[in-house]
Amino acid sequence: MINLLFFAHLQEEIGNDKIKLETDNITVKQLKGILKTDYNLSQMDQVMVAINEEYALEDDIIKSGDTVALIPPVSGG
Amino acid sequence: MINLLFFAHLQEEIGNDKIKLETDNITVKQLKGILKTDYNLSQMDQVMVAINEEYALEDDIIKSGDTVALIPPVSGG
Amino acid sequence: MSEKLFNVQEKPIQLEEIVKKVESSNAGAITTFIGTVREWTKGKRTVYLEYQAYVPMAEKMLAQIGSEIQAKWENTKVAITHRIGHLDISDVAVIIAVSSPHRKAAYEANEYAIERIKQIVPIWKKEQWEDGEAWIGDQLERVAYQEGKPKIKDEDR
Amino acid sequence: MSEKLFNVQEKPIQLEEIVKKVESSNAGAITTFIGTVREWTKGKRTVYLEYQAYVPMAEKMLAQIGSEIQAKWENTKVAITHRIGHLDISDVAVIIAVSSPHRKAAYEANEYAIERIKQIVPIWKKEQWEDGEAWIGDQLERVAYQEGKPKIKDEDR
Repeated sequence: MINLLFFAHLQEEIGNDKIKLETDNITVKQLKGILKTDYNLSQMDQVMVAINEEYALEDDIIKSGDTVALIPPVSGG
Repeated sequence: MINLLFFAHLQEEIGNDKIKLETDNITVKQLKGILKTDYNLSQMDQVMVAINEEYALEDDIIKSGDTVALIPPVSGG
Repeated sequence: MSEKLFNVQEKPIQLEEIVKKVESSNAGAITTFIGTVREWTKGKRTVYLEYQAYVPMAEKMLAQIGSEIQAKWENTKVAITHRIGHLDISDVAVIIAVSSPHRKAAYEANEYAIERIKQIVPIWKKEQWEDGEAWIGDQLERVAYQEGKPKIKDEDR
Repeated sequence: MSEKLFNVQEKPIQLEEIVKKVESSNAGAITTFIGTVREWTKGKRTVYLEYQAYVPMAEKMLAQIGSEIQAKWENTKVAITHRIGHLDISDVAVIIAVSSPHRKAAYEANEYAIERIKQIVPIWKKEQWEDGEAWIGDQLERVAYQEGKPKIKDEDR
Protein backbone atom coordinates (compact mmCIF):
# COMPACT_ATOMS: atom_id res chain seq x y z
CA MET A 1 0.00 0.00 0.00
CA ILE A 2 1.33 3.42 -0.90
CA ASN A 3 0.29 6.79 0.51
CA LEU A 4 -0.48 9.39 -2.14
CA LEU A 5 -0.45 13.11 -1.41
CA PHE A 6 -2.12 15.66 -3.68
CA PHE A 7 -1.65 19.41 -3.87
CA ALA A 8 -3.06 22.46 -5.61
CA HIS A 9 -5.42 21.72 -8.50
CA LEU A 10 -4.80 17.97 -8.25
CA GLN A 11 -6.17 18.04 -4.72
CA GLU A 12 -9.29 19.78 -5.98
CA GLU A 13 -9.69 17.44 -8.96
CA ILE A 14 -9.44 14.34 -6.80
CA GLY A 15 -11.42 15.89 -3.96
CA ASN A 16 -8.95 14.84 -1.28
CA ASP A 17 -5.43 15.71 -0.08
CA LYS A 18 -4.46 12.05 0.24
CA ILE A 19 -5.50 8.58 -0.74
CA LYS A 20 -4.11 5.11 -0.11
CA LEU A 21 -3.42 2.87 -3.10
CA GLU A 22 -3.24 -0.91 -2.69
CA THR A 23 -0.19 -1.63 -4.77
CA ASP A 24 3.56 -2.28 -4.50
CA ASN A 25 6.65 -2.19 -6.71
CA ILE A 26 5.40 0.06 -9.45
CA THR A 27 7.35 2.70 -11.34
CA VAL A 28 6.54 6.37 -11.21
CA LYS A 29 5.43 6.07 -14.81
CA GLN A 30 3.04 3.26 -13.96
CA LEU A 31 1.61 5.25 -11.07
CA LYS A 32 0.95 8.17 -13.37
CA GLY A 33 -0.82 5.80 -15.75
CA ILE A 34 -3.07 4.55 -12.95
CA LEU A 35 -3.93 8.09 -11.88
CA LYS A 36 -4.75 9.06 -15.45
CA THR A 37 -7.03 6.09 -16.18
CA ASP A 38 -8.55 5.27 -12.78
CA TYR A 39 -8.76 8.78 -11.32
CA ASN A 40 -9.14 10.89 -14.47
CA LEU A 41 -6.27 13.18 -13.53
CA SER A 42 -5.26 15.32 -16.47
CA GLN A 43 -1.94 16.89 -17.40
CA MET A 44 0.11 14.21 -15.62
CA ASP A 45 3.05 14.95 -17.93
CA GLN A 46 3.66 18.19 -16.10
CA VAL A 47 3.36 16.58 -12.69
CA MET A 48 6.47 15.61 -10.76
CA VAL A 49 6.57 12.82 -8.26
CA ALA A 50 8.40 12.79 -4.96
CA ILE A 51 8.99 9.52 -3.14
CA ASN A 52 9.46 10.08 0.60
CA GLU A 53 10.17 13.78 0.02
CA GLU A 54 12.75 13.25 -2.74
CA TYR A 55 12.07 14.01 -6.40
CA ALA A 56 11.90 10.80 -8.43
CA LEU A 57 12.47 9.87 -12.06
CA GLU A 58 9.95 8.11 -14.30
CA ASP A 59 11.63 4.72 -13.83
CA ASP A 60 12.10 4.91 -10.06
CA ILE A 61 10.32 2.19 -8.10
CA ILE A 62 7.62 2.90 -5.53
CA LYS A 63 7.39 0.35 -2.74
CA SER A 64 4.66 -0.43 -0.27
CA GLY A 65 4.87 1.96 2.66
CA ASP A 66 6.28 4.82 0.58
CA THR A 67 4.76 8.27 0.75
CA VAL A 68 4.37 9.58 -2.77
CA ALA A 69 3.56 13.20 -3.50
CA LEU A 70 2.13 14.35 -6.81
CA ILE A 71 3.66 17.72 -7.45
CA PRO A 72 2.21 19.99 -10.13
CA PRO A 73 4.39 22.83 -11.42
CA VAL A 74 5.31 24.92 -8.39
CA SER A 75 4.51 28.61 -8.00
CA GLY A 76 6.08 29.71 -4.73
CA GLY A 77 8.14 32.82 -4.25
CA MET B 1 35.73 85.56 -0.81
CA ILE B 2 35.03 81.84 -1.19
CA ASN B 3 34.10 79.35 1.51
CA LEU B 4 36.20 76.19 1.46
CA LEU B 5 35.06 72.95 3.09
CA PHE B 6 37.44 70.10 3.92
CA PHE B 7 36.70 66.46 4.69
CA ALA B 8 38.44 63.29 5.81
CA HIS B 9 42.23 63.42 5.71
CA LEU B 10 42.23 66.89 4.13
CA GLN B 11 40.40 68.21 7.18
CA GLU B 12 43.08 66.70 9.41
CA GLU B 13 45.94 67.96 7.25
CA ILE B 14 44.63 71.51 7.24
CA GLY B 15 43.48 71.33 10.87
CA ASN B 16 40.05 72.75 10.15
CA ASP B 17 36.80 71.78 8.46
CA LYS B 18 36.50 75.13 6.69
CA ILE B 19 38.43 78.23 5.79
CA LYS B 20 37.61 81.43 3.94
CA LEU B 21 39.78 82.42 1.00
CA GLU B 22 39.94 86.05 -0.16
CA THR B 23 39.71 85.54 -3.89
CA ASP B 24 37.26 85.61 -6.80
CA ASN B 25 36.95 84.31 -10.35
CA ILE B 26 39.48 81.52 -10.22
CA THR B 27 39.27 78.12 -11.88
CA VAL B 28 39.10 74.87 -9.97
CA LYS B 29 42.59 74.15 -11.26
CA GLN B 30 43.90 77.46 -9.90
CA LEU B 31 42.30 76.77 -6.53
CA LYS B 32 44.01 73.41 -6.34
CA GLY B 33 47.31 75.12 -7.12
CA ILE B 34 46.81 77.59 -4.27
CA LEU B 35 45.99 74.79 -1.85
CA LYS B 36 49.08 72.85 -2.90
CA THR B 37 51.50 75.72 -2.57
CA ASP B 38 50.02 77.87 0.21
CA TYR B 39 48.48 75.11 2.35
CA ASN B 40 50.80 72.19 1.58
CA LEU B 41 47.91 69.89 0.68
CA SER B 42 49.19 66.77 -1.03
CA GLN B 43 47.53 64.46 -3.54
CA MET B 44 45.33 67.18 -4.96
CA ASP B 45 45.10 65.26 -8.25
CA GLN B 46 42.81 62.74 -6.59
CA VAL B 47 40.67 65.40 -4.99
CA MET B 48 37.40 66.43 -6.56
CA VAL B 49 35.86 69.83 -6.18
CA ALA B 50 32.20 70.65 -5.71
CA ILE B 51 30.95 74.19 -6.23
CA ASN B 52 27.72 74.81 -4.30
CA GLU B 53 27.17 71.05 -3.93
CA GLU B 54 27.69 70.23 -7.61
CA TYR B 55 30.78 68.44 -8.90
CA ALA B 56 32.92 70.78 -10.98
CA LEU B 57 35.46 70.36 -13.77
CA GLU B 58 39.03 71.70 -13.71
CA ASP B 59 38.14 74.72 -15.84
CA ASP B 60 34.94 75.70 -14.02
CA ILE B 61 35.00 79.16 -12.47
CA ILE B 62 34.65 79.79 -8.76
CA LYS B 63 33.08 83.12 -7.85
CA SER B 64 33.05 85.11 -4.66
CA GLY B 65 30.33 83.77 -2.35
CA ASP B 66 30.57 80.22 -3.64
CA THR B 67 30.89 77.30 -1.24
CA VAL B 68 33.59 75.00 -2.51
CA ALA B 69 34.10 71.53 -1.09
CA LEU B 70 37.34 69.61 -1.49
CA ILE B 71 36.31 66.00 -1.88
CA PRO B 72 38.92 63.25 -1.55
CA PRO B 73 38.06 59.80 -2.98
CA VAL B 74 34.85 58.72 -1.27
CA SER B 75 34.49 55.54 0.77
CA GLY B 76 30.87 55.33 1.80
CA GLY B 77 28.72 52.25 1.56
CA MET C 1 10.65 33.34 16.96
CA SER C 2 11.67 30.31 14.95
CA GLU C 3 15.37 29.54 14.97
CA LYS C 4 15.03 27.48 11.81
CA LEU C 5 17.00 28.87 8.89
CA PHE C 6 14.58 27.35 6.39
CA ASN C 7 11.00 27.68 7.37
CA VAL C 8 7.46 27.45 6.02
CA GLN C 9 4.92 29.08 8.29
CA GLU C 10 1.36 30.38 8.44
CA LYS C 11 2.03 33.42 10.56
CA PRO C 12 3.32 36.71 9.12
CA ILE C 13 7.07 36.86 8.44
CA GLN C 14 9.14 39.34 10.42
CA LEU C 15 11.94 40.86 8.34
CA GLU C 16 14.22 41.70 11.28
CA GLU C 17 13.93 38.13 12.53
CA ILE C 18 15.12 36.64 9.24
CA VAL C 19 17.98 39.13 8.92
CA LYS C 20 19.19 38.33 12.45
CA LYS C 21 19.64 34.68 11.47
CA VAL C 22 22.35 35.55 8.95
CA GLU C 23 24.16 38.32 10.82
CA SER C 24 27.86 37.84 11.39
CA SER C 25 30.76 40.08 12.32
CA ASN C 26 32.43 38.96 9.11
CA ALA C 27 29.52 39.75 6.85
CA GLY C 28 29.96 43.20 5.39
CA ALA C 29 26.91 42.72 3.22
CA ILE C 30 23.42 41.38 3.80
CA THR C 31 20.90 41.28 0.97
CA THR C 32 17.25 40.53 1.44
CA PHE C 33 14.53 39.71 -1.02
CA ILE C 34 10.98 40.39 0.10
CA GLY C 35 8.33 38.91 -2.15
CA THR C 36 4.97 40.58 -1.66
CA VAL C 37 1.50 40.04 -3.06
CA ARG C 38 1.05 42.30 -6.06
CA GLU C 39 -2.37 43.76 -6.80
CA TRP C 40 -2.11 44.00 -10.59
CA THR C 41 -0.63 41.42 -12.93
CA LYS C 42 -0.93 42.02 -16.66
CA GLY C 43 -3.99 44.20 -16.20
CA LYS C 44 -5.77 41.71 -13.93
CA ARG C 45 -6.56 42.60 -10.34
CA THR C 46 -5.73 40.10 -7.62
CA VAL C 47 -8.02 40.20 -4.58
CA TYR C 48 -6.03 37.80 -2.41
CA LEU C 49 -3.79 34.73 -2.66
CA GLU C 50 -3.84 31.33 -1.07
CA TYR C 51 -0.50 29.54 -0.70
CA GLN C 52 -0.25 25.83 -0.11
CA ALA C 53 2.89 23.78 0.56
CA TYR C 54 4.06 20.25 1.03
CA VAL C 55 5.63 21.58 4.18
CA PRO C 56 8.28 19.00 5.21
CA MET C 57 9.58 18.65 1.67
CA ALA C 58 9.43 22.39 1.05
CA GLU C 59 11.62 23.05 4.08
CA LYS C 60 14.01 20.34 2.90
CA MET C 61 14.25 21.93 -0.54
CA LEU C 62 14.82 25.38 0.97
CA ALA C 63 17.65 23.88 3.01
CA GLN C 64 19.04 22.31 -0.15
CA ILE C 65 19.07 25.72 -1.81
CA GLY C 66 21.00 27.01 1.21
CA SER C 67 23.56 24.23 0.77
CA GLU C 68 23.90 24.94 -2.94
CA ILE C 69 24.57 28.58 -2.16
CA GLN C 70 27.20 27.85 0.45
CA ALA C 71 28.96 25.56 -2.02
CA LYS C 72 28.92 28.23 -4.74
CA TRP C 73 29.68 31.36 -2.69
CA GLU C 74 32.20 31.11 0.16
CA ASN C 75 31.33 32.21 3.67
CA THR C 76 27.72 33.01 2.92
CA LYS C 77 24.88 32.43 5.36
CA VAL C 78 21.33 31.95 4.12
CA ALA C 79 17.88 32.05 5.74
CA ILE C 80 14.58 31.66 3.90
CA THR C 81 11.04 31.76 5.24
CA HIS C 82 7.98 31.24 3.06
CA ARG C 83 4.50 31.97 4.28
CA ILE C 84 1.44 29.85 3.41
CA GLY C 85 -2.31 30.25 3.82
CA HIS C 86 -4.38 33.34 3.02
CA LEU C 87 -2.38 36.41 1.96
CA ASP C 88 -3.79 39.83 1.17
CA ILE C 89 -2.36 42.46 -1.20
CA SER C 90 1.04 43.71 0.00
CA ASP C 91 1.45 40.83 2.45
CA VAL C 92 4.89 39.27 2.49
CA ALA C 93 4.99 35.79 0.94
CA VAL C 94 8.71 35.08 1.16
CA ILE C 95 11.86 36.57 2.62
CA ILE C 96 15.36 35.50 1.61
CA ALA C 97 18.35 36.84 3.54
CA VAL C 98 21.96 36.22 2.52
CA SER C 99 25.03 37.51 4.30
CA SER C 100 28.50 37.50 2.82
CA PRO C 101 31.83 39.22 3.38
CA HIS C 102 31.40 40.73 -0.10
CA ARG C 103 28.42 42.42 -1.66
CA LYS C 104 28.61 40.85 -5.12
CA ALA C 105 28.13 37.37 -3.67
CA ALA C 106 25.29 38.56 -1.46
CA TYR C 107 23.35 39.81 -4.50
CA GLU C 108 24.11 36.84 -6.73
CA ALA C 109 23.33 34.24 -4.09
CA ASN C 110 20.07 35.94 -3.16
CA GLU C 111 18.87 36.03 -6.75
CA TYR C 112 19.92 32.41 -7.18
CA ALA C 113 17.75 31.49 -4.18
CA ILE C 114 14.54 33.00 -5.58
CA GLU C 115 15.12 31.38 -8.97
CA ARG C 116 15.62 27.99 -7.33
CA ILE C 117 12.54 28.43 -5.14
CA LYS C 118 10.51 28.82 -8.30
CA GLN C 119 12.04 25.62 -9.68
CA ILE C 120 12.13 23.06 -6.90
CA VAL C 121 10.22 24.07 -3.78
CA PRO C 122 6.77 22.42 -3.54
CA ILE C 123 4.69 25.51 -2.83
CA TRP C 124 1.72 26.62 -4.88
CA LYS C 125 -0.36 29.73 -5.09
CA LYS C 126 -3.98 30.14 -5.98
CA GLU C 127 -4.95 33.57 -7.25
CA GLN C 128 -8.33 34.97 -6.38
CA TRP C 129 -9.52 37.55 -8.90
CA GLU C 130 -12.75 39.51 -8.93
CA ASP C 131 -14.20 37.08 -11.49
CA GLY C 132 -12.66 33.74 -10.59
CA GLU C 133 -9.73 31.84 -9.16
CA ALA C 134 -6.97 29.53 -10.36
CA TRP C 135 -3.96 27.64 -9.15
CA ILE C 136 -0.96 29.23 -10.81
CA GLY C 137 1.31 26.82 -12.63
CA ASP C 138 4.90 27.02 -13.61
CA GLN C 139 5.83 30.71 -13.67
CA LEU C 140 9.08 30.03 -15.44
CA GLU C 141 7.10 29.57 -18.64
CA ARG C 142 8.35 26.13 -19.41
CA VAL C 143 5.68 23.99 -20.97
CA ALA C 144 6.71 20.80 -19.25
CA TYR C 145 9.60 19.48 -17.22
CA GLN C 146 12.00 18.04 -19.72
CA GLU C 147 12.79 14.90 -17.77
CA GLY C 148 9.56 14.70 -15.90
CA LYS C 149 11.19 16.55 -13.02
CA PRO C 150 12.88 19.88 -12.43
CA LYS C 151 16.63 20.30 -12.47
CA ILE C 152 17.37 19.26 -8.92
CA LYS C 153 21.11 19.61 -9.19
CA ASP C 154 22.84 22.32 -11.14
CA GLU C 155 24.50 19.70 -13.24
CA ASP C 156 21.91 17.28 -14.63
CA ARG C 157 22.23 13.97 -12.93
CA MET D 1 10.97 58.38 11.75
CA SER D 2 12.32 60.36 8.85
CA GLU D 3 10.10 60.49 5.80
CA LYS D 4 13.04 61.42 3.60
CA LEU D 5 13.75 58.83 0.93
CA PHE D 6 17.43 59.82 0.83
CA ASN D 7 18.89 60.41 4.20
CA VAL D 8 22.21 60.77 6.05
CA GLN D 9 21.82 60.40 9.80
CA GLU D 10 23.77 59.82 13.00
CA LYS D 11 21.25 57.59 14.72
CA PRO D 12 21.01 53.85 14.02
CA ILE D 13 19.13 52.88 10.86
CA GLN D 14 15.91 50.89 11.23
CA LEU D 15 15.47 48.34 8.45
CA GLU D 16 11.67 48.17 8.66
CA GLU D 17 11.47 51.94 8.41
CA ILE D 18 13.44 52.04 5.14
CA VAL D 19 11.47 49.16 3.63
CA LYS D 20 8.17 50.89 4.44
CA LYS D 21 9.23 53.87 2.33
CA VAL D 22 9.26 51.78 -0.86
CA GLU D 23 6.26 49.53 -0.24
CA SER D 24 3.56 49.61 -2.87
CA SER D 25 0.65 47.38 -3.81
CA ASN D 26 2.22 47.08 -7.25
CA ALA D 27 5.64 46.03 -6.04
CA GLY D 28 5.90 42.27 -6.06
CA ALA D 29 9.57 42.47 -5.12
CA ILE D 30 11.54 44.48 -2.63
CA THR D 31 15.29 44.04 -2.33
CA THR D 32 17.38 45.49 0.45
CA PHE D 33 21.11 45.86 0.85
CA ILE D 34 22.38 46.19 4.39
CA GLY D 35 26.01 47.24 4.61
CA THR D 36 27.50 46.40 8.01
CA VAL D 37 30.86 47.02 9.65
CA ARG D 38 33.05 43.97 9.06
CA GLU D 39 35.55 42.95 11.70
CA TRP D 40 38.21 41.43 9.45
CA THR D 41 39.44 42.82 6.13
CA LYS D 42 42.35 41.08 4.46
CA GLY D 43 43.61 39.70 7.78
CA LYS D 44 43.42 43.05 9.55
CA ARG D 45 41.06 43.54 12.48
CA THR D 46 38.87 46.63 12.56
CA VAL D 47 38.00 47.92 16.04
CA TYR D 48 35.48 50.54 14.94
CA LEU D 49 34.74 52.95 12.11
CA GLU D 50 34.10 56.64 11.90
CA TYR D 51 31.99 57.89 8.99
CA GLN D 52 31.96 61.51 7.90
CA ALA D 53 29.80 63.12 5.22
CA TYR D 54 29.26 66.37 3.42
CA VAL D 55 25.65 65.92 4.45
CA PRO D 56 23.61 68.21 2.16
CA MET D 57 25.54 67.17 -0.93
CA ALA D 58 25.52 63.49 0.09
CA GLU D 59 21.73 63.53 0.34
CA LYS D 60 21.54 65.27 -3.02
CA MET D 61 23.74 62.62 -4.61
CA LEU D 62 21.69 59.81 -3.04
CA ALA D 63 18.59 61.42 -4.55
CA GLN D 64 20.37 61.61 -7.90
CA ILE D 65 21.06 57.87 -7.71
CA GLY D 66 17.35 57.37 -7.04
CA SER D 67 16.49 59.39 -10.16
CA GLU D 68 18.98 57.46 -12.26
CA ILE D 69 17.38 54.19 -11.11
CA GLN D 70 13.86 55.34 -11.88
CA ALA D 71 14.99 56.35 -15.35
CA LYS D 72 16.66 52.98 -15.95
CA TRP D 73 14.13 50.64 -14.34
CA GLU D 74 10.40 51.38 -14.74
CA ASN D 75 8.11 51.68 -11.75
CA THR D 76 10.84 51.26 -9.15
CA LYS D 77 10.87 53.08 -5.82
CA VAL D 78 14.14 53.69 -4.00
CA ALA D 79 15.08 54.69 -0.45
CA ILE D 80 18.63 54.99 0.87
CA THR D 81 19.84 55.90 4.34
CA HIS D 82 23.52 56.16 5.26
CA ARG D 83 24.68 56.46 8.83
CA ILE D 84 27.60 58.64 9.94
CA GLY D 85 29.60 59.02 13.14
CA HIS D 86 31.03 56.22 15.29
CA LEU D 87 30.08 52.69 14.19
CA ASP D 88 31.03 49.46 15.96
CA ILE D 89 31.49 46.03 14.43
CA SER D 90 28.23 44.70 12.94
CA ASP D 91 26.58 48.12 13.06
CA VAL D 92 24.62 49.02 9.95
CA ALA D 93 26.28 51.71 7.84
CA VAL D 94 23.88 51.84 4.91
CA ILE D 95 20.54 50.43 3.85
CA ILE D 96 19.26 50.54 0.29
CA ALA D 97 15.69 49.44 -0.45
CA VAL D 98 14.27 49.09 -3.96
CA SER D 99 10.78 47.98 -4.85
CA SER D 100 9.70 46.94 -8.30
CA PRO D 101 6.89 45.00 -9.94
CA HIS D 102 9.55 42.53 -11.07
CA ARG D 103 12.36 40.92 -9.13
CA LYS D 104 15.10 41.18 -11.74
CA ALA D 105 14.87 44.97 -11.72
CA ALA D 106 14.81 45.05 -7.92
CA TYR D 107 18.13 43.20 -7.75
CA GLU D 108 19.82 45.09 -10.57
CA ALA D 109 18.74 48.51 -9.37
CA ASN D 110 19.82 47.76 -5.81
CA GLU D 111 23.29 46.69 -6.89
CA TYR D 112 23.53 49.74 -9.14
CA ALA D 113 22.78 51.93 -6.12
CA ILE D 114 25.62 50.61 -3.98
CA GLU D 115 28.09 50.90 -6.85
CA ARG D 116 27.06 54.50 -7.45
CA ILE D 117 27.27 55.33 -3.75
CA LYS D 118 30.90 54.25 -3.85
CA GLN D 119 31.48 56.53 -6.85
CA ILE D 120 29.73 59.80 -6.23
CA VAL D 121 28.41 60.23 -2.68
CA PRO D 122 30.65 62.41 -0.48
CA ILE D 123 30.94 60.09 2.51
CA TRP D 124 34.23 58.88 3.97
CA LYS D 125 35.19 56.25 6.48
CA LYS D 126 38.11 56.17 8.85
CA GLU D 127 39.12 52.72 10.00
CA GLN D 128 40.40 52.25 13.51
CA TRP D 129 42.64 49.20 13.84
CA GLU D 130 44.42 47.91 16.91
CA ASP D 131 47.65 49.58 15.76
CA GLY D 132 46.51 52.71 13.98
CA GLU D 133 43.88 54.46 11.94
CA ALA D 134 43.40 55.79 8.44
CA TRP D 135 40.88 57.47 6.20
CA ILE D 136 39.98 54.95 3.53
CA GLY D 137 40.31 56.22 0.00
CA ASP D 138 38.74 55.13 -3.20
CA GLN D 139 37.64 51.53 -2.71
CA LEU D 140 37.03 51.05 -6.38
CA GLU D 141 40.79 50.75 -6.84
CA ARG D 142 41.13 53.51 -9.34
CA VAL D 143 44.33 55.44 -8.86
CA ALA D 144 42.90 58.82 -9.73
CA TYR D 145 39.74 60.21 -11.24
CA GLN D 146 40.35 60.35 -14.95
CA GLU D 147 38.87 63.78 -15.49
CA GLY D 148 39.49 65.12 -12.04
CA LYS D 149 36.00 64.06 -11.05
CA PRO D 150 33.94 60.88 -10.91
CA LYS D 151 31.54 59.87 -13.61
CA ILE D 152 28.54 61.89 -12.55
CA LYS D 153 26.36 60.87 -15.42
CA ASP D 154 26.29 57.44 -16.96
CA GLU D 155 27.31 58.88 -20.24
CA ASP D 156 30.43 61.02 -19.86
CA ARG D 157 29.54 64.61 -20.30
